[in-house]
Amino acid sequence: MIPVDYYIILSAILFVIGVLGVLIRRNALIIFMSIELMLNAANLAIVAFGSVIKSFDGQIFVFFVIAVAAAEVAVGLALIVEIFKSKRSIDVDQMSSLKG
Amino acid sequence: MNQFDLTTILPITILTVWACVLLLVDLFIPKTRKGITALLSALGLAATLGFTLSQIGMEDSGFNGMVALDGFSTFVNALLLVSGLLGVALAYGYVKRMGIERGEYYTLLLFSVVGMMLMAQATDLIVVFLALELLSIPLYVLAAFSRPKTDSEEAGLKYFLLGAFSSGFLVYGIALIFGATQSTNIFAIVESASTSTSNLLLTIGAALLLIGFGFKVAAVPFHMWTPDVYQGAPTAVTAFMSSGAKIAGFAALLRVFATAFPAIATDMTDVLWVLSAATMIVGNVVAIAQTDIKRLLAYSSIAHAGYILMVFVPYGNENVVATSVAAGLFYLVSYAFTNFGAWGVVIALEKKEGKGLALNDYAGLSKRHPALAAAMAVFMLSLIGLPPTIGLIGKIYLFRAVIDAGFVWLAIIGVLTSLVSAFYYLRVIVVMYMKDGEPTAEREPWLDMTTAVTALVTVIVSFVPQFLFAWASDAVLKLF
Amino acid sequence: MNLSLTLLTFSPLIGILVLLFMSGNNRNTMRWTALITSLVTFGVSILVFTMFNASNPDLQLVEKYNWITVAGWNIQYHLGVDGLSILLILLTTFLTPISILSTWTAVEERVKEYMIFFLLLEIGMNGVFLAQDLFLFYIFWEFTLVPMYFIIGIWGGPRRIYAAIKFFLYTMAGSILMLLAILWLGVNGGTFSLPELIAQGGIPSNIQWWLFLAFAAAFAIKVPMWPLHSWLPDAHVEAPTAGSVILAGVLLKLGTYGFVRFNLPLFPEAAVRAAPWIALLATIGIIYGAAVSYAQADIKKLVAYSSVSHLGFVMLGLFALNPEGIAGAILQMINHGISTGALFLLVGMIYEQTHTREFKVYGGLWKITPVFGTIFLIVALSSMGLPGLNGFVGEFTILLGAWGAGQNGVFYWGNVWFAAISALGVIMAAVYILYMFQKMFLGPQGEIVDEVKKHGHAIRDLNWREIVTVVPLLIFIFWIGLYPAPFFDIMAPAVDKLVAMMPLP
Amino acid sequence: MHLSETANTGFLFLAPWLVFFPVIGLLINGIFGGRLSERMVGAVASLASGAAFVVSLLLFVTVSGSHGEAMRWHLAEWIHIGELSLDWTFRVDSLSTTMMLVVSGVGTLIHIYAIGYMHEDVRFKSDPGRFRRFFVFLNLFIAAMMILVSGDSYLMLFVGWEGVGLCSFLLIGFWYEMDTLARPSWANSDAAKKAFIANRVGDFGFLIAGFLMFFAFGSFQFDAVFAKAHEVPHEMIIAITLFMLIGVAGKSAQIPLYVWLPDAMAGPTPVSALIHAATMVTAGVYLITRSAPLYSVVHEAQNIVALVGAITALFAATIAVGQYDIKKVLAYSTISQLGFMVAAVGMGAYVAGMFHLVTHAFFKALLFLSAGSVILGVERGHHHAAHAHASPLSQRERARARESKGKKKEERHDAHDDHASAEHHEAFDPGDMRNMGGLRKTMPVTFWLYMIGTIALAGLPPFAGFWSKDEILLDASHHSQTIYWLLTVAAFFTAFYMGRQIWMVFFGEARHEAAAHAEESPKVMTVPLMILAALSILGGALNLPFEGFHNLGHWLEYTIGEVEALGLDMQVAGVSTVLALIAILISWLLYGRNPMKQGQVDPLKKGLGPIFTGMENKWYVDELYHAIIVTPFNKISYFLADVIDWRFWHDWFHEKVIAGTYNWISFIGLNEYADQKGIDAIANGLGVWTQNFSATLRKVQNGFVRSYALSVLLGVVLILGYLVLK
Repeated sequence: MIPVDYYIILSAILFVIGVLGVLIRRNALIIFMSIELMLNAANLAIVAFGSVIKSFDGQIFVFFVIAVAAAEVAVGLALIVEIFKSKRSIDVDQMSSLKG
Repeated sequence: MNQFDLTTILPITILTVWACVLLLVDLFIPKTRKGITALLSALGLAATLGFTLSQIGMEDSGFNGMVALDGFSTFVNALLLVSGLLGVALAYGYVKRMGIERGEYYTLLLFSVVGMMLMAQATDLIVVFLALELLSIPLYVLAAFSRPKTDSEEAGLKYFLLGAFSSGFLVYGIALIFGATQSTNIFAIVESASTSTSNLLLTIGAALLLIGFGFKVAAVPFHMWTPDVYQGAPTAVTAFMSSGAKIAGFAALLRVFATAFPAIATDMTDVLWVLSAATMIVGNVVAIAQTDIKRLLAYSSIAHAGYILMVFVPYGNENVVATSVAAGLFYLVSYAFTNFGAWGVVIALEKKEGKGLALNDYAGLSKRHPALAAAMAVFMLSLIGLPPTIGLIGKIYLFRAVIDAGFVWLAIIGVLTSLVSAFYYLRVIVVMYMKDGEPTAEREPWLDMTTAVTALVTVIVSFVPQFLFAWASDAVLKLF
Repeated sequence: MNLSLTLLTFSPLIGILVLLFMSGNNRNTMRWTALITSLVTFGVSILVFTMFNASNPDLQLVEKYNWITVAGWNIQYHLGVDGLSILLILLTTFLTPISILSTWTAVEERVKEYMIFFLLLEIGMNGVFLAQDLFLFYIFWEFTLVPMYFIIGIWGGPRRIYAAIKFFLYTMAGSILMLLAILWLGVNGGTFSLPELIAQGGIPSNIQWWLFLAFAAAFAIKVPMWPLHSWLPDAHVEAPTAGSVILAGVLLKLGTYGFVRFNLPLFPEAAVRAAPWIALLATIGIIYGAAVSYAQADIKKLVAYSSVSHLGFVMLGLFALNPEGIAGAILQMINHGISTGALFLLVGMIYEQTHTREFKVYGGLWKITPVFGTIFLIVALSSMGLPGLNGFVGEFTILLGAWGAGQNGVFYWGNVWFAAISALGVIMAAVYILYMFQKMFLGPQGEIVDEVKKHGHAIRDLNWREIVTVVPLLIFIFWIGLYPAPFFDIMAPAVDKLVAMMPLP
Repeated sequence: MHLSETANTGFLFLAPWLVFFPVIGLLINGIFGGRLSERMVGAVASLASGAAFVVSLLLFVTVSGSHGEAMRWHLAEWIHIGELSLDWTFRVDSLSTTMMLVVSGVGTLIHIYAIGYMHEDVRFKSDPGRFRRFFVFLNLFIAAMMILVSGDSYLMLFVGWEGVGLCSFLLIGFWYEMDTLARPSWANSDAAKKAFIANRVGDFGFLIAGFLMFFAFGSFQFDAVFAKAHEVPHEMIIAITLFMLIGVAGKSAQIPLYVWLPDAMAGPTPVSALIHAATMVTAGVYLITRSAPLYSVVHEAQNIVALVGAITALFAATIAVGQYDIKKVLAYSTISQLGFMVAAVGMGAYVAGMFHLVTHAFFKALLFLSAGSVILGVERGHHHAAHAHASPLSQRERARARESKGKKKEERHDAHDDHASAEHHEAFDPGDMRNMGGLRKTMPVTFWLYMIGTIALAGLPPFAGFWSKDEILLDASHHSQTIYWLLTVAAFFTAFYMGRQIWMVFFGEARHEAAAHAEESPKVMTVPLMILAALSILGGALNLPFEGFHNLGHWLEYTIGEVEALGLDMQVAGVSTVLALIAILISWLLYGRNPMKQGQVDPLKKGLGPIFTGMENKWYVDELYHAIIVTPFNKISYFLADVIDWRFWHDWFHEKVIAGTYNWISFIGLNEYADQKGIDAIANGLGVWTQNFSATLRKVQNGFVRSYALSVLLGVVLILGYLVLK
């Protein structure tokens, strides 16, 4: 059996990739996908931990996270669509009228 | 699930159901008369508030320890519901004036309140996460409610992206905690944590959790979104968001940290100390340079988060934690009322197209609208922490707790930064009272009433704070 | 149940409520309302005074009710008066109607708010002098800031906003540190009640020192002690006349009173330790203030800096820690209130006519305004410390006390030098006061006379209202100067009691 | 009170009325004076002063009746706090009654004289309304002086001491809007200020002496202090007495604080006579006499006092020689004579000092008032002359104008209507002796009175001045040769400058039209002068140096203890008389034989050259003080006020440093930096640090949302880093 540490390391790597994606990419959609990556990294960790302690708690939690993420997607996409309608762009760097 | 389980979340249930019903009812309300929706939602909030108040003194736990009903939650829920009511009252005329009067506004607001209330009651990290998202998602939408105004959309998107980003950390934190303690229930966590030897995983998890909450309450350095979002969002939303989200965030932070992580308090204390100090300093210092009242209040809101954060610093010290938390609760109340009042005045002066928000637009207000100016002056004094306002009492309570716990230097930073804050709050008064101008303000009955009520509460409670003191300290009694 | 002190503190509230419901046009009614209210308050203070037993050194007419006694708090609504504060109370209630009277024609705009703020200020000041609970005291203390801030900021001179904010921030900077010290005391002593805390005593001396400094920070800024005086000239110059009168007359006394009421009895060891340092600052303040006064081109600024000098005397006396010094200092607080208050009043009266405070345009006014000149002279001489007038009695006893303290080692290395150097201030006071008097009233006619004439009206002498405004002050100038015995008798027992607490070397 | 309990108190209860009468007088004049006529005002004031004189007489009788025993009348408490207990207690003993009599007696005469003098003076200066003010001040002075001499403690004495200083200020600056030549100027008020400040310097010494005394003796009350004079350490008493000497130097115009007195001549002449010659300036002498028990135990201090007095006497006398202003000569003469007195009391010759004080009060008042009469006479002459030049037409016009201007104008003296005309007062100085000459003929009464005063001052027998000065010289000859010779030389100069004055003023020919047209003064002025003249002649009888005639000595003995009564030493008396005669002879040779002509340089100047220039310019002491005290003080004040307090402390420190730092921080804190660029900068730094992402991260320029996210990440990294690495 693969030790749980491997999963955790993998999830950590995924998480960091997600974070860096948010930091580096300018496309709102891709940033959004990176966030999903972060959430999924967490999911991976939870599932891994859950399997170690032989508990369903982790898996249940993952379902919750997935559901919430779906809800977020709905709202997020709607927002992006709105922005695109008015700005004709989803480059987050162009959204900088609020500052100071 | 039994009836006790339902009792524990009775107010939440009522409000949720009401919100769902309202969503449907709203369809049948004509576009020009969305005020009815507002009234109905206020009614729902008021009814829920009634139920919540009836629960004072009740202690219960439901859904296998997933949620708790105790003095703390009741206190926070009541405060949240009042905030909701004030939020509705502020929005009533505002949305009409700004041409964004749509029924969903109130429904979303109700759902957000539900999330906040759940947050205060959550005793399981899963529920915390759920509640957080439940309160956040409607706020993302509300922030962008003025669409197609770019500012509002931008605010919504920024809030959303960063909010989701920070909940990523939160979830990962929960995952690590789960790994470290094999549970997500805060009572189980504390037991597990006290037996285990290595806490690194738990510590990191807790830190990530802290970051998630820190984002919600706008603690430095997770505060960057605040001014932009507060500025871009419709003012009525900002008002609600700045109070409600903060209350909920702090409530969860209080409960989770005080209950689940006393074992790692020594580590966290330093972090919290720095967070609190940094938040107070940055919030207040940056606020000085603001010329836009919304941004000014946004930074003020950051700064106040810093003050409240002070009460977390000694959370591991059993002797003082109760006082601290009670002080934090009281401060939340004082901040909520003052803050709503101040935003109310901002709303009264705001014009379409984002006009009327510069500080200079307040020039001469005391001559044209003396009552409004007086109210704003009271709010500003309260935010500074001067008599005769509740802000002073709140600050004194906070500082007492901090001194009690022995963090004198933090208290000194606190008072010094409030001195700094006096500078920009006073500028508002200066502009209103000592400069000449011809400001115009909207005088809507509900808005006026909100402002008046908050102003009166701000002043009167400062003379008789003992009842709230008592309630706040009772509320935390059973928490530990 | 004796509610006299509550009545005294809050009686201006009646006037405020009446004023709130007045319409904005009948300004004279508002003025009368405020005046009558303040006179009623003065009446109440006289009543309190008649109930006051001067031979009793303790707090009297005490009102003590639980206020906030939940959640680990132990805060009382605790008022009381003793020999240290009764005179200051009377000074407050006495100066308020005078100040209101002095603004009869000077304030034409927003009279209603002005009067409300003024009466609010009176509540605050009375509260500060009467509060015996640290928490209550702090609330009143901070509260006095607010109305004064508005008074300077709305009705002040051209740089009023700057002055108001500076006044506010400066004062607040000190008081927030005091807040922490108060909380420390409250937390560790279990009570905020001043008498109880004094009775408990036993604060370790190193902590005493820090607490002392925290309190001193608040009070020293208010006094203001050198070198924290920078806000004072701004505030005084920009404040409207009545604001200056109250500022100089009472608000500055809050600081010195704070030292007497809190710093000395709460932290006796630290007070003894600090005595030479405070005396040093006071001495510097006396000389510095006097020197700087002399070089001012603006009348109000001169008077403002003279306050630095005068309050230096007060501080020197307080920290002489002997009966002569402390009693002299308390009397000097009253004297300074009366004399400097009167000076500001008089300067305001001429300013109302000429709209300038530059010395260079004045001169020879005594010929045109004999009554004004004579009254000004008397007040100036009182400020200068001419024997037979009030200033001398205070200054002399202070210097005597300071000399004695120096001889008895209270000032350690300072010895009698503080008193000796401070006595030089007596010469310097003559220099600047006479300079002021000369430049305004003596010498050839200044250009302002013709300047005013150009606007169609000559400079006039005092009218009856103005005379009525100053004469009460003159009466006290002579009374205290010639027969201060009753004043000393009132404070002596309390002062002796205070001195007895000091662990003098 | 314990003393008076045993004695017959007689009129003692009247003691406070010494002060009350003048105060009542000043209140009546001050409040109702506006409605009273000039005569009434003068009468009230004179009556008030006269009443004080009567009270003094009655007290004198009482004290005589009780064999000179000191009596005290307790009026009220004053300051009672801690160990300090001060009362308003009046002390009536032989010393104080002597002073009371001098003060109120001379004072009353001068009040009466002033009615006449001021009547004209206020018209010359065209402000008749100020007549009343003069008498108010004069009464105030009498009151203050009475407090000074009747106080039972050093503190009460100090009250009077400062009070008379105030009156001096008010009266010197009486014509505050002009200079001595009535031109608009700050000069008179400057002189007044100078007097007060110089006095305050002295008062500082007095205060310090007071503090030392209180902590050495435990009291300010005379008896209590003197009782312990032998218990207190010697050094302490030396310190006390020397600090007191500073006070004396201020009030009695001794070196180094005498500089105010000559300037004080800016006041109206009655003021110069009363305050700056007869009474106030002698307060210092009184103080030392009063403190005799202290001075007696410290010979070191006594020597210093005597030396100061003697040097002052000579120094001032030399200056007097070089003055042209008739009052300035008298002023320096006063300083010189005060030097005599101080020297006397310094030597322990209290009786001699007091004796000279009394006689000096008589003859110097006489001289000043006569000088005033001369000045007014010349002024009248000046107006007369100016009038004569005016055309008959303009005179008629003026008469018409006068009628139309109504009653108030009518009251004015004819000659003064054209006062306002500029040329009138441009250059003429009625007090300048160079403008006088030959007044003997036009003002005979004044001349004779002046002569009497001069002889008394010059110290020729048998006038009063001779006896008193001789007694001082005699004491000095016993005490110290240095002091004796200093004083003798001073006496020589005294006779010389008085001779010079007489020759210049009254003899020869008029050097100015005004002097030629001078007019004699009215009776109200000359009668008091006659009384003073009589006293100047006969005053010596108070204390003749013959057995059985030491009246004053015996009288004062009650208060200051046994004093050795000296007989007449023919050698001392002879030397001084001969010297005086020689001095007068020299002055005749210089000024009398060939009277000065108009515009002529002083003959002495030819002979003495720079020395005379020095005398003329008062040895440049004023300039010296100006350079070493006034200018530095002004500079320091301005430096402190402008540079230190305002520009450095107020502006630079508060505005630039505190507010500036504040703004700077907030500017840095402004999103522009910390929130955006600041984070970006860090991001860029990170980019360099982590090569892998550098390329990408460098492109991150304005990615705002991402900046915010970066900030969050930064927080995460910091917190986790801290927690992990800890």
